[in-house]
Amino acid sequence: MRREIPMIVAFVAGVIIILEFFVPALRDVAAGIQNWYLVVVAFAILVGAFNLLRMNYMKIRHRRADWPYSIILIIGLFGMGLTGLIGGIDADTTFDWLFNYFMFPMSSTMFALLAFFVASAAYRAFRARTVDATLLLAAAFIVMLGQVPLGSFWVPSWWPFFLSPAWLKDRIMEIGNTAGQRAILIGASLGVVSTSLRILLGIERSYLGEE
Amino acid sequence: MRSAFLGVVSILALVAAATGQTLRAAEGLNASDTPIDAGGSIDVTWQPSPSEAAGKTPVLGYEVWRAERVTGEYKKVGSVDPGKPSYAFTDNAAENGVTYFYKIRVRNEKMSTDTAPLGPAKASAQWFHPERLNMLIASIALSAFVLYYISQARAGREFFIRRIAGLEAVQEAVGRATEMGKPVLFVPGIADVDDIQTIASLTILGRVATMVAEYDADLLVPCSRSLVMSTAQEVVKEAYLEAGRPDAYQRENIRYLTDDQFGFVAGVDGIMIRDKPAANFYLGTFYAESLILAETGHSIGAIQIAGTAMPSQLPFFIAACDYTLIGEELFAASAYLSREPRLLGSLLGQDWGKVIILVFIILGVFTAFLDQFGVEIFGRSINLAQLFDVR
Amino acid sequence: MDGLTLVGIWIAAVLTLCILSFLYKDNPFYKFAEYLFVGVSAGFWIAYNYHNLLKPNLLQPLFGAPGEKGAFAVIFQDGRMDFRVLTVIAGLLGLTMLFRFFPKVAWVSRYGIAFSVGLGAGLAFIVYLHANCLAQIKGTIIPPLVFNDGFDLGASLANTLLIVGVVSALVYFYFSKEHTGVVGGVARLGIWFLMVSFGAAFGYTVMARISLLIGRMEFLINDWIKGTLAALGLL
Amino acid sequence: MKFVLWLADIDRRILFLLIAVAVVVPILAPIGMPVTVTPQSKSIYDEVEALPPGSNVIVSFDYDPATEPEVHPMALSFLRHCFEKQHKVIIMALWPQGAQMAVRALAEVGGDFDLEYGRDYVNLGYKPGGDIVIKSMGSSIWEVFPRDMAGRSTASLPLMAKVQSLNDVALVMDLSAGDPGIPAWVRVGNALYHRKIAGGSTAVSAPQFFPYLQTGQLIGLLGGLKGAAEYETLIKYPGAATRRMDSQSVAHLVIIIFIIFANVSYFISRRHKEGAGAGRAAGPPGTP
Repeated sequence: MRREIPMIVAFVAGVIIILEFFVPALRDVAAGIQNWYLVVVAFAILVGAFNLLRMNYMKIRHRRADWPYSIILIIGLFGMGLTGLIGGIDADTTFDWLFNYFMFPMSSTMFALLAFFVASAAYRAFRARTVDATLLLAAAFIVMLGQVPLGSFWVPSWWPFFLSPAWLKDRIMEIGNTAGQRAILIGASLGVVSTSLRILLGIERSYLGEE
Repeated sequence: MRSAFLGVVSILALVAAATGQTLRAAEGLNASDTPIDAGGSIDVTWQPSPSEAAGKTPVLGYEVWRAERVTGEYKKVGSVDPGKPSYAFTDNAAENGVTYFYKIRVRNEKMSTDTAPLGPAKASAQWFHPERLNMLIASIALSAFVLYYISQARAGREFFIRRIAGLEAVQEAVGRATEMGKPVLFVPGIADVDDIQTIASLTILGRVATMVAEYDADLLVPCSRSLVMSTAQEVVKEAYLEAGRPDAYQRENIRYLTDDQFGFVAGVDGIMIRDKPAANFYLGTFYAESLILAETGHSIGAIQIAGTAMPSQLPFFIAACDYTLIGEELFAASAYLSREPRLLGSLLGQDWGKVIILVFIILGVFTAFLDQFGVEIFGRSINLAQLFDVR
Repeated sequence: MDGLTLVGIWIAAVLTLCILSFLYKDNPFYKFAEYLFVGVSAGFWIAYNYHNLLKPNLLQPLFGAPGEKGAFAVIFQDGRMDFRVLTVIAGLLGLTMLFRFFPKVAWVSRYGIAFSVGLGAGLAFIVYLHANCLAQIKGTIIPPLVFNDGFDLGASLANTLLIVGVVSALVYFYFSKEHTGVVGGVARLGIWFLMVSFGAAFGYTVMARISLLIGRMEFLINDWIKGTLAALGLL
Repeated sequence: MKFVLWLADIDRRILFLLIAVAVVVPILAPIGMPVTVTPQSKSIYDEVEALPPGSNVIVSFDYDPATEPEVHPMALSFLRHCFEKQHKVIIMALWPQGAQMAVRALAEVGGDFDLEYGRDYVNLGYKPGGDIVIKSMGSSIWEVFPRDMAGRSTASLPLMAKVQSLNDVALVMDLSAGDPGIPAWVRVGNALYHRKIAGGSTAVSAPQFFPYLQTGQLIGLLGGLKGAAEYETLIKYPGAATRRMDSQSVAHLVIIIFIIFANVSYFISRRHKEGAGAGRAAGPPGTP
C-alpha cells in the first residue's frame, strides 16, 4: 500500500493533464492541479532548507573541517530568508538591496567563469585527433571566426563570398546546427514520451523507493 | 425576429427624424457559444452602425447588453470602442446551459440606439478539440508501440540493444574510484522531479548506487531541489538494500544545497575541489552550469560521464567530459544498465516510432516537392507537412 | 551616489573578486563566498517561494487577500460553496513532504513526490510530442529541390543537406540494431552532422560567455574603481 | 620540442589570464574595430526608417540584469532610432525586472530628445502571463494594462488614447533573454494578429529564432552583442556594444590562436612520439 496508492496518485494527475490537451472542458481542472504542484514545491523547499541547516549545524558541532564557513552559510540563509519573509520581496526593500549587492554579483560572476572555461575546454577538446573531433573543431573554428568583426577584416575583395567566415558561419548555423539539434529533439521526445508512459502505468517506479 | 428588428429600427428612425437627428443601430448581430473552450463564454459579433461612417456626431462606442429572457431585464456586460470594420466581444460571465439574449447599444453624445434582441445563445464546454486529432493519433500510435513491445518482453522475448560507449564506462569509473579510495559524485541535473530527464537520471542513479554499494565506495549526491533530494534518498536506500548492504547507506551524503542555479554550482565546485571524487556523473537537465561543472571536474582529474537531452548544453559536455550520452541515449540508459526486459521492450517501441517518423519524412519530402507545382488530390494539397500542424 | 549604494558596490566588488579567485585555486576567499552564496541563495528562494507560490496558490485562496474573501470565509460565513476550498488538498499534499523530517514515516512523502512526478510525466508527454516531435517533423518536410521562378540551387542544397542531416542523425539513435553495414554507414554520417552541430553551437556561444565577463569587468572598472574615485572627488 | 610539449599541456591558468587581459584592455583602451552589418539587423533598421513618422511602436522589455551586457545596448539604440524618427514608443514588459530595465534605458537615451511622457512614449510596466498577455492585447491594451507604471489610467494618456489594441501598432520590438519573449510574440502577435515582429536576443538564444526569420514571422533579429553593435553602426551612434565588441574580437582571437597552437603542438608531438597526445582523449567521446 505504501507504493500502490502513490502510483494511483501519479496516474490520475498525469492522465488529467494529458486529457486536458484534447478535452477543452477539463481546462479548469487541469489548471487547478497544476497550481497544487506549486504548493508541493513550496513545502518541499522547507525539507531542503532543513537538510542544509542540519548538515551545517552538525559540521559546526563536531568541528569538522571548514566549520567556521558553515556559520557564514547559516547567517546568509537566515539573513536573506527572514528579510524576505518579513519585509517582502518587492523593489526597494532590504531584500532587494541584499539581492542586488550580495546575490547578484556572486551569481553573475559564477556565470562569467564560463568565459574562461569555454577557452580552456576549447583548447583541450578542439584537436584534430579523429574525423569526429576534426568536424567539431572545424565547425567551431569557422563559427567563431565569423562571429567577430575580426573574422571579416582580412578578407580581400576578390575572395569568393562563399569562403568568407561570416557567410560560412550563417550556413553552418542554418543547416548543420539545425539538422543535428532537430534529430536530438525528435529522438529525445520519443524517450520522454515512453518514459512518461512507463511512469504513469507504474512500470517505472524506482522513484518511489523500496517496498 | 427580423420583423421586430425592422420595427424597432423604423420606430427609432422616426423618433430620430422627428428630433432632426439619426443614430442607426448596429447591424448583423450574432451570438454563439465560443468554440473549443471550457465553457462559460459566448462570442458576440456585429457590424458597425451605418451612422458610424456617415454620421456628423461621432459614435462614442458600443455596449453589449444581456438578459436571460427576450423580454427580461437587460444588464450591460461590456463595452467596445468604435472605429473598427467589425466588432467582436467575448462574454466571459456566461454560465453553462443558461439561455441568454443580447442586444447592442450604439451611443453618441446625444443619444443611443439599440438593436433588436438576439438569441437564445448558450455557453457550453466542448469535449474534444478537433484540431488536435493528429496529436491524439500520434500519442496512441506511439503508446501502442511501446506497450506492445513491453508485453512481448514480459512474454519472454529477447531484444538486442547496440553498444553505448558511455554506459560501458560506468562500471570502470566506479571501479577506479574504489581502487583510488575516492568518492563517486553524481549530479542529477538542476531541474525538479516534474522533469522527465530528472527521473531518467534518478533511475540511472539507482544502478550506479548498486555498483557503488557492491564496491564499497562513497557516493555523493548534491541536489538543487528538495523533491529531487527526497527521491534520490529513496532510490539510493533501495539500491543499497538490493546490494545487500543497507548498513552502508549514508543519508547525509545525499544533500540539498540551494535551488539557485549558480549557488548550486558554487557549492558543487566546492565539493569537487575538496572531496576530490574520482568519478563524476552529470546526468539530467543542465543549463549553463554544465561547463563550469565539467571543467572543474576535469581539473581534479576525475573520469566524467555526462548525459542530457538539452541540445544547448551537449556541446560543452562533449568537449569537456570523457563520455557523453546524447539526447535519447539518456533515456535508453536505464534499460541498458539493468537489461530489464520491460525497459528494453519500451526501447524497441521507441525505435519503431523512429521508423514511422523516417517514413513520413521521406514520403513527405516527395509530397513537398510535388506541392511546389500545385499537385492536388481531390482538390487538396498533397503536402504531408500539414498533417503535423498542431494548434 | 549615496553612501548605501557605495557600500553595496564595495560588497559586490569584493564578492566578485572572491569568486574570480577560484580560477587560480581553491582558497579561503572563494570558500567564504561559496558558503555565503549557498546560504543567501537558499534563503532567497525560500522567501521567493513563500511570496510567489505559497501565498497566491494556497494561503490567499483559503484565507483571503486584502479586499477579497477566502474560501473558508465564503463557506462558513456566507454559507455558499466555494471551489477554491479544494486547495486544501494541495496543502495536504504539501504537508506530506514534511514527513521526511521523521525517517520512520518518511514514506508518507511519496504522495507529494508521486503527484509531482505524475503531473510532470503527463505534461512532458504532451509538450515533447507536440513541440519537439511533430513540429520538428513538420519543419523537415521541405522540398529537396526548390523551384521559385526556376531552379534555386542555393535553397535546394540547403534543404537537401538539412533533410539528409536529420534523417541520418535519427538513424544514429536507432538502438535495436548493431551499427554495421548500411545502417552503420548512415549512422556514421549522422554522427558527423551531430559533431558539426555541437561545434557550431559551441563556437556561437563563446560570444555570449565573453559578454558576461565583459559585464563583470565593466562593473569592476566603471562602477567600483571609477565610482569610488568619483565619490571621493578624485575623478 | 620541449616548448611544444609544454604548450600542449599548458597550465590553464595562463589561458585564463590571457582571456582576462583580452577582455580588460579594450575596455580601458577601445580599439574601435568596424562592425559588418548582417541583413537580419539591417531589415529592422529599414523597417523603422520606412514607417511614417509618428507610428506606434511597442518595445517589449523581456530581460533582466543578468543579460544586461548583451541586450541593454540594443534597447538603447533601438529607442534612439525610434525617437529620431519621431515614432511613438509604447514600453511594456513580460519579465518582472524588464520594466526597471526600461526605466534605465529611457533615462540614458531620453535626455537627448525633446520628449514628453504620455505624448511621445509611455511605460506600461510588467504584466505576468506571456502568451495570454499578448493575446488579450489583441482585443484591448487598455484592459490588460489599465494603468501605466506610475499608476496613471492608460486610456487617459494622449498617446494611448489612439492605441486601443495591437491593431493600432505598426511594429513590435521584443528584447528577449528567454521565455516569455520572442516565441510568444511570434506565436500570438504575428500568427493571430499579423503584427510585424522584430526581435533582439542573447547570442545563446538567437540560433533557435533563425527558423522564424526564414518563414518571415520575424522581420529581423539582433543576435547578441554583435547584433547590438550592428544596430549602433546602422544608426551611426556607436555605444557600449561597439566598445564591447572590441573585447569580443580580442578574446575570440586569443581562443582561435590557442586552438591553432593546440593542433600544431598535437601534430608535432604525435609525429615525434606516436600516441603521446597531451592530456586525456577529450575528443568527441561516447561515439565509436
